[in-house]
Parts: sequence; structure tokens; C-alpha cells
Amino acid sequence: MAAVTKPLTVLYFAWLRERVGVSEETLTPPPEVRTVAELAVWLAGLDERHAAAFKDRKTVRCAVNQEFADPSTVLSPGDEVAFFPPVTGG
Amino acid sequence: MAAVTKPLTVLYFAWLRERVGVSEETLTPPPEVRTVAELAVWLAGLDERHAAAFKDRKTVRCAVNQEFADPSTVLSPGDEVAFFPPVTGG
Amino acid sequence: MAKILVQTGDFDVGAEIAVLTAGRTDIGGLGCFVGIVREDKAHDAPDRPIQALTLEHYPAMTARAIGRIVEEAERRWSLLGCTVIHRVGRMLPGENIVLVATAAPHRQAALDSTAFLIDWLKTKAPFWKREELPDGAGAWVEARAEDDAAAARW
Amino acid sequence: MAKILVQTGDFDVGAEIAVLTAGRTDIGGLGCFVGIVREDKAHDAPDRPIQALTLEHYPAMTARAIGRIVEEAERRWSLLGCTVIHRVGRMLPGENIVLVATAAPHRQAALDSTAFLIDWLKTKAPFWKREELPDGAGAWVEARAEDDAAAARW
Repeated sequence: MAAVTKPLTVLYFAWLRERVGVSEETLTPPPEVRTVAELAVWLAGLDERHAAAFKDRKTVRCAVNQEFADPSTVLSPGDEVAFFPPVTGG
Repeated sequence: MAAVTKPLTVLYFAWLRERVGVSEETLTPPPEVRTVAELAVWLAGLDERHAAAFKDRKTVRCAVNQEFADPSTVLSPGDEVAFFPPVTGG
Repeated sequence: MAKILVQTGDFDVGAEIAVLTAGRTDIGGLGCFVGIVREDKAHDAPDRPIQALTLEHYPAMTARAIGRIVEEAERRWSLLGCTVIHRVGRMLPGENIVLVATAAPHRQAALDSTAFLIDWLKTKAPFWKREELPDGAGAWVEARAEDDAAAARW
Repeated sequence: MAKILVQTGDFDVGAEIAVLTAGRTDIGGLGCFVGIVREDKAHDAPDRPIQALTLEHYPAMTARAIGRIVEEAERRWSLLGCTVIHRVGRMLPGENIVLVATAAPHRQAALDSTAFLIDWLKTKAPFWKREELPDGAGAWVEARAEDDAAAARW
């Protein structure tokens, strides 16, 4: 696979949003970040705030382009990736 | 048990009422009629209308004094006995 | 605590739900079921739509029988309110027949008790439905084995 | 055919049910569930009642996610109408959070689809609840294993 850079829109909800301190950011991870799981690891290494948000990795869920997604989902340039805790609506 | 005569109020609902032709009657069955089942047999022998009502015996249900009852329920003087098909409300 | 009505007139679903929940902050879920007269084909005359449904009941027994069913629901679930309204008499297609509504701290109790109440009402309360056909003829609705099966689940 | 709304304002349960059934004669049963803010003890502070609940959601995704859930219900049951209204924002104890209502020819489809929709809404739509405590502190509600279990039954 071509190692293209990927400008992504990353969204955070609920306590992930509170910990990161922003609800949305545009980021271009390095080419070796191919999946949602790899993106989470990379984000966690950015700074203390991101580290805090992704500390409890097994309670973090995600969506890619407004669809629930697995950690193994491969990302494409321009994707909207959202991270959030398990949903509690209804 | 004392063989007392039993003046009973007998009610009919739905197609039993239509077949008997009345919704309520007061009857005094002979002393050997002790249970709901025996009452039904005795009623069925009264005339053609009652015979028609009790022809399909296994689809006839009953209540004694406004409580659902079994055919084996023993009757007392003054009881209100109702016969009807399986209920279809709701 | 439960509200049980057997009446010929219609009921207002929204108003009944409002009464159940008014001024309360302990309710987490409210379940509701409304049975409606369906313009169905008659059971014994599939080519003829029914014109009306007539609900006969056993007046001296009906409210008591419904009361027993509601008591059983209150034994099984923590209910904060319960309303059962069953109409009798003649009703046209599209009209309401029966309302069941329950309020509970949690949703599962509200959903389960609503389903329980309507299942038991169908098999343990003294009502009988008669379908009215276009030519003025009528046919009593027969009890369905699946209704007994639904009631027996509980 | 389904009506799906995500809104900050309240809804009128009676009016929504009236819209679902208006002018129809093919509906036999209508099921409805209303989720309400319960003045509960906070999850992590059992001595303090919650003051309010705030519902956050993922605006670009919410209506689509609910639409998928409704489509799944329509695949499983013969529905003649379906309304889902979910509020977002800040709500006080006693206020409505969510309405699910379905209309079907038969009662079992109405009851089952109503239960299905609320179970799936709780586990498959992007909403997050935050409890507001008396001192202004807040706590995000944690997902409950029993909600996942309820959703997994279907």
C-alpha cells in the first residue's frame, strides 16, 4: 500500500472530549498509521491530554464516517473518525 | 351431604346467550346436581335451546360468583353461575 | 393505585399517560399499548370486511377480573402507576378498544408489565368480541391458541 | 414512512400517537415507550440526587444511526407506522427523554418492535448521558452490561 499522509477529522464525545479539551481537530498522522487502533495509539502519544483520553483503551469506541467501526478498520484520507465511550442513550 | 335444593342464578354470555335465548334465569336443579359439570348436563336436558348452547361442551367455560371456576366446582344455594365461550377481549 | 375503567366511550391516550406521570420524578419508563379495531376480514368470511365489533362483557365480574390481573402485575414488577381502560359495546374500525399503560422506575418493568397485562386481559378477563358483517350477520370471534400461549409465557 | 426526530424540545406523546393512527383502519395494536428522567441517586454518589441530565450526541451520525435501527425493526416486523423522538441537551427530573411508538396489524409485532427499538437505541445510537449533581459536578453515565444483554436478545 502507498504510504500516503492522511489528513483526518477527529471528533471526541463525552469524557473523551472533556479530557482532550476539544471536540474536533484536523490531524495528519504519519504514514504508518493505517487503522483506527493505530490512530488511537498515535493520538495517545501526542500529549498528556490525549494520553488521558485514551488511557482506558477498552472503554473507547469509534465510528468512521458516521458508522460504528472496529479498531482494525483501515483509514482513508479525509475520513471523519470519532472516539467516544460506550453509548448511553434511550 | 344434605340433599338440599339449590335456587341458582344462571347467566349466559356471547353465543351461549344467543342459543339459550335469555341472558339470565333463576333455576332450582334437583338435589343430585352438585357441581358445575352436573349443572351443565342438567341444563342441556331442559329443552332444545339449552341443548344447543351446551352441545359443544369443551368450548364452554364457567364462573361461579364472578370467579372463573372448574367443572368440578361444588355449587351452593344462591350461587351465581355463568356459562360462556373462551374469552376474546383485549 | 391502579386505575381500572370499563366504559362504552373512547379514551384519550395522551391524557391518561399525562395523569400517570404528572408531578412525578421517580418514573424512568412508561410502557403503553393501545388495541384498535382493525378493518379485517371476518374470521368465517374472508371475502367480507367487518363493519363493526361489539364487545360483550360480564359486568359484575369484569372490573374484579381486571383488578386481579393488575394485582398480579404489581406483584411481579415494581410499578409506580398502572392504567387499564377497556371499552365495551359497538366500535367501528379505527376506534380504540383497550388501553394498557404502566409506569416504573426502569424500562424493562414498564415494557414487560405492559405486555403481560394485555396478554392476560386477552385470556383472563370476561370479554367477548362479535364481528358485524356487511349484511347484518355476525360472528363471534373464536379464542386463539396463540393468545393462550402468549398468556402462558408469563 | 418512519418519523425520526432528534430535538432539544419536548414532545407530545398523545399527539404523536394520534398522528400514527389518524384515518387508518388497518392497525390492530399500537405499542409505545417513553423514557423519562428519573430523580435518581448519581451513579458515583449515592447520597446525592441528580439535578439534571444532559444528553450529548453525534449530530452528523444520530439520525442515520436511528434510521438503521428503525429499518431493522421494519425488516423484522410488519409495521404500519413508527415514530422515534430522542431529545438532546439538558433535561430535569420528570421530563421526557425518548419516545418510541409503533403501529402494527397485530399486538405482538407492536409490543416486540417497541421493546426492540428502545433496547437498540440504548446500545446502538450515539448518545451519552451526563448526570448533573447538586454541587455543579457531573458524572458521565456508564454503559450497563444489562443494556447490552437486552439488545443482544434480539
